Amino acid sequence: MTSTASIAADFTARPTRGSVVRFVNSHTLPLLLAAVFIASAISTPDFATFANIRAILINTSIVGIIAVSMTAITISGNFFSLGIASSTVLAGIVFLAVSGLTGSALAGLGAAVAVSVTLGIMQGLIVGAGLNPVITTLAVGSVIYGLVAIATKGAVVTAGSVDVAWLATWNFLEIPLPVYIFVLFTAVAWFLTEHTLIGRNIHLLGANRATARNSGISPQATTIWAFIAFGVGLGVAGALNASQLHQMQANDLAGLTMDVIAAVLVGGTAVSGGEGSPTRSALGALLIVALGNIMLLHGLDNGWRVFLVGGIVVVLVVALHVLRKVSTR
Amino acid sequence: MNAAKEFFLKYSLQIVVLLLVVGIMVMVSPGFRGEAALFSSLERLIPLGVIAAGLAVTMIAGEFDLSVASMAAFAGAIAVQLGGLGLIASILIATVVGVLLGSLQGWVIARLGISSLVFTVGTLILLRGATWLATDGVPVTLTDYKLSDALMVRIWVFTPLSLTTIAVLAVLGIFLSRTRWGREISSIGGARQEAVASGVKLRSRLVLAFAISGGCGALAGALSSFRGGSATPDGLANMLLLALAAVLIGGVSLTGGRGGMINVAFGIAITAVLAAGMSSIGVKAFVTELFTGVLLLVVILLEFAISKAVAYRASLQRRRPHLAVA
Amino acid sequence: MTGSTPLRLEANGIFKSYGAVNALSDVRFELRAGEVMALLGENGAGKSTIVKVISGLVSPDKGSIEIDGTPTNISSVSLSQAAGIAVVQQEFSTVGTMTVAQNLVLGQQGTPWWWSPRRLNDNAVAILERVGLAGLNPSTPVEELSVAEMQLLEIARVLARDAKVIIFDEPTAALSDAEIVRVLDAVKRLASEGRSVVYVTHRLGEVFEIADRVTVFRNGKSEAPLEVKELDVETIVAKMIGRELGHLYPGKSAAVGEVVLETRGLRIPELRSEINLTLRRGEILGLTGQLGSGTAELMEALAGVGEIVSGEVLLDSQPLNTRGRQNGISAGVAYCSADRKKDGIFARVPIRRNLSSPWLHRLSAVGFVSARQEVDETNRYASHFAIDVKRMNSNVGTLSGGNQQKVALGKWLGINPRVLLVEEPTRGVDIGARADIYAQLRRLSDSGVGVIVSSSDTNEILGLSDTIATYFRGEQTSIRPAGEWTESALVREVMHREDANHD
Amino acid sequence: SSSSAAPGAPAASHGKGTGTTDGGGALLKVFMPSTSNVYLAAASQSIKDEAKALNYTVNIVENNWDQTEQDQQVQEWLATGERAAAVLMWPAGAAAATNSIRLLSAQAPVIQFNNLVTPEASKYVTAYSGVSDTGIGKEAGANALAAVEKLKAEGVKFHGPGGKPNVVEIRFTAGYAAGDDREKAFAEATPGAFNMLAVEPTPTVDAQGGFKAASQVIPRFLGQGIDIVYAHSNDVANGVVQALEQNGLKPGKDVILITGTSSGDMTNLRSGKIWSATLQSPVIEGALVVRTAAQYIATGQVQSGDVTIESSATKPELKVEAPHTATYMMNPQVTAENNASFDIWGLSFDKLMGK
Ligand SMILES: Nc1ncnc2c1ncn2[C@@H]1O[C@H](COP(=O)(O)OP(=O)(O)OP(=O)(O)O)[C@@H](O)[C@H]1O
Ligand SMILES: Nc1ncnc2c1ncn2[C@@H]1O[C@H](COP(=O)(O)OP(=O)(O)OP(=O)(O)O)[C@@H](O)[C@H]1O
Ligand SMILES: [Mg+2]
Ligand SMILES: [Mg+2]
Repeated sequence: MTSTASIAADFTARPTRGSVVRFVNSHTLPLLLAAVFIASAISTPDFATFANIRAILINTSIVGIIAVSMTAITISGNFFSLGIASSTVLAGIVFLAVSGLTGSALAGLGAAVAVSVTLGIMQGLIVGAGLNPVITTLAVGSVIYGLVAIATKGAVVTAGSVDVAWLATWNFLEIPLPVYIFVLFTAVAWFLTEHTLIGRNIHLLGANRATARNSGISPQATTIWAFIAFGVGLGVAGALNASQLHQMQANDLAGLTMDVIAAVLVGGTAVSGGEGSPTRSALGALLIVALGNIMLLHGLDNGWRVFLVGGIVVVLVVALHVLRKVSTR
Repeated sequence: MNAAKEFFLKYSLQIVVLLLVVGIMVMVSPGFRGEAALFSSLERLIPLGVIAAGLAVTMIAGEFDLSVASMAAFAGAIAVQLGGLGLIASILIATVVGVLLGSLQGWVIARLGISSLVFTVGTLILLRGATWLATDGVPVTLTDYKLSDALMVRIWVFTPLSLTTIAVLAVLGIFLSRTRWGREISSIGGARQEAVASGVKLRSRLVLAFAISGGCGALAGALSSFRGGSATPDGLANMLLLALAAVLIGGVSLTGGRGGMINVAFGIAITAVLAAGMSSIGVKAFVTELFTGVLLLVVILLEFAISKAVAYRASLQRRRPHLAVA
Repeated sequence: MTGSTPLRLEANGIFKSYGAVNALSDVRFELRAGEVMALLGENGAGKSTIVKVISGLVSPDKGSIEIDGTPTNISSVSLSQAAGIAVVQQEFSTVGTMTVAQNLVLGQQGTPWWWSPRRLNDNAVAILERVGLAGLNPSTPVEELSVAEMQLLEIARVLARDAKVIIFDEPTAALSDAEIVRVLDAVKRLASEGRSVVYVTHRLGEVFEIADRVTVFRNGKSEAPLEVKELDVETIVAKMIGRELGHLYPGKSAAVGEVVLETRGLRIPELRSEINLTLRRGEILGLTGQLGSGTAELMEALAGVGEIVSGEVLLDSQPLNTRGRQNGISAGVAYCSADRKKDGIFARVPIRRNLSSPWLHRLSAVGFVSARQEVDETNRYASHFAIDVKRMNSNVGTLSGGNQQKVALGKWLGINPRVLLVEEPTRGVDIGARADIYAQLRRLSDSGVGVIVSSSDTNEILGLSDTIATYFRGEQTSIRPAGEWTESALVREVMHREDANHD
Repeated sequence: SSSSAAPGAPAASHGKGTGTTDGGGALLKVFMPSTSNVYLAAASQSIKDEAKALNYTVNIVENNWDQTEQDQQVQEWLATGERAAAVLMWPAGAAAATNSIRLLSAQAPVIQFNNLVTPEASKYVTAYSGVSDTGIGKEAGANALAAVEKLKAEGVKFHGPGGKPNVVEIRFTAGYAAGDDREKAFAEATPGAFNMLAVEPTPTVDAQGGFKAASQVIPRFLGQGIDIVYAHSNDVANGVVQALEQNGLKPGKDVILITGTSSGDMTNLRSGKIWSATLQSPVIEGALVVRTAAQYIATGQVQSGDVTIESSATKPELKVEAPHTATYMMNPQVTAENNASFDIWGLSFDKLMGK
């Protein structure tokens, strides 16, 4: 009874419970997405056309990029940002202004990312010091919105005669660049969270802050890294959004913050931190856009669309929650 | 005397910020004086104050009701359409609907043990959709605008609207701090397991907290829609963040258990004075938002600094080993 | 005694399992009116679990409970309270953000719902007096109380309830002697009033002072109750342990080498005197004292997570930077805290990633983690600690307490530790895993790692350490080779004399 | 849509006019949504300029596109007891603003602008002046018909049944009254001329919203062929341009883009990707509402009936005469060709748009 054998037995004797449940749980989203796509392809005549799928992808890409990059913040146990919309608008405006000045969209992109990352670092410093992330990002978001509105006087900002549109229109196999960037972004984010020290530390910090500190993982530095990742996503998304329409104004993107948060939560990343993945957030964003698209194709009016999306989000988060509980019991 | 001193000490940060905001507003706006200023600040309490109070109750219980602003919009749509039944009746019905929906929400959250933050992100969208369906996507208006006049009768600086808000705050304040059920709501936010071990019925208190927030949201929405004589499908959407900011500025903790209606009162007083003052100077809406953001940052930074100082003092005290037990 | 009169409380055929662990299996427990029943057993024997079942916090998988001969449903805390049961839980159950007065009535159905704060305070003063907390302001938030005051408050709360059955789960673990006397007096008084008391404790002396009968738990099973009058300490220990202690601990140090770690004039806020300790290669240094004696803070200071006022720490004669865990880790200081769930493991993260967490940076050349190296190294360390490599991808939270503790220890092997600081190495760990952990600590010490263990379990310290430092109320009271101590002398030392006559 | 009834009791109680358009420093109280939008910023500036020219004081209270907030602001102002010669009201949501307008009308004559007066509110509003969404819809309809004629003459074949052009309409947000008027007037101006494929509302009234709506609707009708897209504003149309291009359609060539208001960025209009817009100048709207107020204050009267002002090259002299119940601004067509040569009230197109 006192030997190591009993401990080994202890390990092996515990059955790996509910492997089917676990499979469904860990693949809920892909399975669900596949189901939704197949069902819609059958029931909705115009759904499975190339142009429509492309439209879904294009409409997902910007929300998706932000959702993917915000996942780092959520995983690190810092909930989410409530300042997404105004930060993205700022990035877009910086992109247009700098592109207009320098004549190069790439310079604009660089500047947008640089500004977003700087703001990310500032917020990361505040949050890393122990201040509440929800309040911090809410406050910073309001300040950014006010400053942008003052600086632009409400005018539409453009890049003048400089061609910034190629960033959003350049395409390969008739799929435009933002979609590739979204896919690439998701892949890179997945790789970074799984295979780099920082990605791993972000996970561990969210899983248990106290243990992380005792294991020599700095909560401050790790939080700042999560916010840097977020800043990169915002910068890229803002630039793509601005280049898509060659313009941006302070009031743009009003519903973006909620869209992104919904995507991350529908993706199943735990609000308490430590669990989740950028791929899931990307799929979450895709699912929400696809549902909206299907309802549009069925000619449902706006009220029904909002109502059903809300209903599906509720059902989905409840289902994910119950599955998680069952599989970890 | 001692009680007053304790009060000032406990709410020193909020008092200082409130005085500061009042001072600045009086200084920069020549029109922001006396009764007019008081009245215009008080009028801001609907819908902000009541929504904030409801949100705060769930936060004190360690949860979040993000659907509270959508609930307000939904209830507003119902109340306006029921206008034919009379002012009181339609507001009451709308509020009861809010209480019922809130309870249902609380029950699901308690039953499943799901994060209310996650769940109410869904119901926030769902209720907004319900509002669209209830209004058919267009603004709905009262058939008889005179109905709303009763809400705007002025009694010195008060109207039935601001008096309702004050009453709601007072009732909830007394409920939370003076009654068993109220204290149990705070206890499940402060230390849930401990509270349960002490015999607090978790589920029913959660249901109660969400019923209150649903009812508050609905009441605020109904009153505000009656004042305007109409309800719009996309109305009151910005109230969630405004109310959240007000509650946080007031010093209610995001992690539950700390803060009460006095904090909420301070929070909404500060934001109401700021908004009313700004609007009286004719400051642009986005500048007001900028200032709210700055204020929020200042408050949390101060709070952080104070908490660090308190922790440091406590560590100094700990150096005197072993407190003597009487 | 009785036979015909029904028992006050009788639990029959109680089963409760957590995953694969049977916390209670076919337990029978009885309680007569007006008696004090002591509940004894090793860590993890199931004492707190039966207490939780009776208090309605935990629903048993199977079993029935009768009160005064009537089957009674007590499946929730309020039902249990309504049935006349009041409990002082092992873990605190007061709410820190609320005042003393509010906590005293929290969850009590009997309190009128409209009581004003003044009424609550008046109510509180009377209750507090009974546990000697008369001077305490009832409107103080509980989080501002000391540990002892909190414990007394919990006891006061239970005394205030007019309960038929009162259960105390280790009420005196955090108390000093004067306070303990007060608690024991209160228990005697309750019994004399005709109430039944269940008293869970690890302090055997108390048993002889207050208990009428004893129920011993072992491995989730209960033994038939015994009259205290017919017992002595040796019999009780044998009943509890059911085996000989000798096999548990590895041999003592073979040879002691040069100094590894040394503290010079070290002052930390919680300790009143300077600490000068020397740890030599090949020896295990044990620190022991009761809760609150200062050992935990000393370990934290050495690990770099606590506060140091003055003095220095030398590691292999070089000054050690004790600001922050990162410095400690890079110097080779490993640290296992007392509460592994709170800050020792990542419960929802696989074993492998737990094991690699403190030294992952070593495997990441330019920030990218080398997966192969991670697998190789974690497998190696896992086998050192008898952790099944087949389970490396399971979450640590799904393991038993003993295996969780092995993970919490094993993760430090990868930093090439020069010093290992371990608090409460076997808290909540059962006997099999314990032996493994002790053997591993000894093996590490033999291989040249400096090992410091702190534990409130004197038996463990005596069995494991070569040198023992004792602490009492913020003061180091002795440092002597383990061989110079007997267990009773050591117990007397950490309890500080007054308690000595108890066993 | 506005009634020709004389102003209700409240306005009459203000008695006879002052006999002059000089304000003598009297207050014009303005309630309008946020100037974080360029149109409102320009309109607000124009109100200030015109008021200054006519010797009026203005005080503008902005809300964040929120009728509830505007209702509150109205309450607050009423409570101050401050006297104003007139209230200029841009309701945040016209359909929901009636009660505030009613309360204001008890205090001062209400001149409403930008959002058409609802039938319910008409008895409380003294006069309306500004944009006519019906006029814009009508003009857009006419522009669309003209474009079709021109293309037919060039031999272009349309995709709809019987050679009718297929049209997709990207309209303002569901429930937004301006959108309802523009949709209706367009339909009335083009009876039976088009095969309407879909009317899709945007989530927001800007380029972002236009893109979101169009990018999902256009793929759906690619197979049937889209000839014309009618977008309610140039700003929304900027999003539509992007959506068309992403689906391989060349706006201006494959698809004719007819739009309402000339808001937002003009690049696409200037390059011809957008076929035409209709002028909606914030500068003129701002000036017009102040002038209407001044005329009413001067005369104390309103003449029943609507009038649409001419596109004159010079700004007309302000006469002391009663304003009409509704005064609409001109909605001339704006195209790639004519936008450079615009000259109304001595202002270029850019100046008219407040740049
Ligand atoms: N919530 C839980 N989840 C899983 N296992 C548990 C839980 N609570 C108790 N256990 C396990 O049940 C067994 C009995 O624990 P219990 O707390 O009753 O022991 P105890 O006799 O009170 O020990 P101690 O003397 O250390 O307080 C232990 O193996 C413990 O790890
Ligand atoms: N807080 C908890 N919640 C849920 N399950 C738990 C919890 N803690 C432990 N468990 C479960 O209880 C089981 C045993 O834990 P416990 O600490 O009682 O083990 P143990 O009996 O001490 O084992 P060992 O033989 O290693 O000493 C584990 O399988 C784990 O899944
Ligand atoms: Mg126990
Ligand atoms: Mg155990």
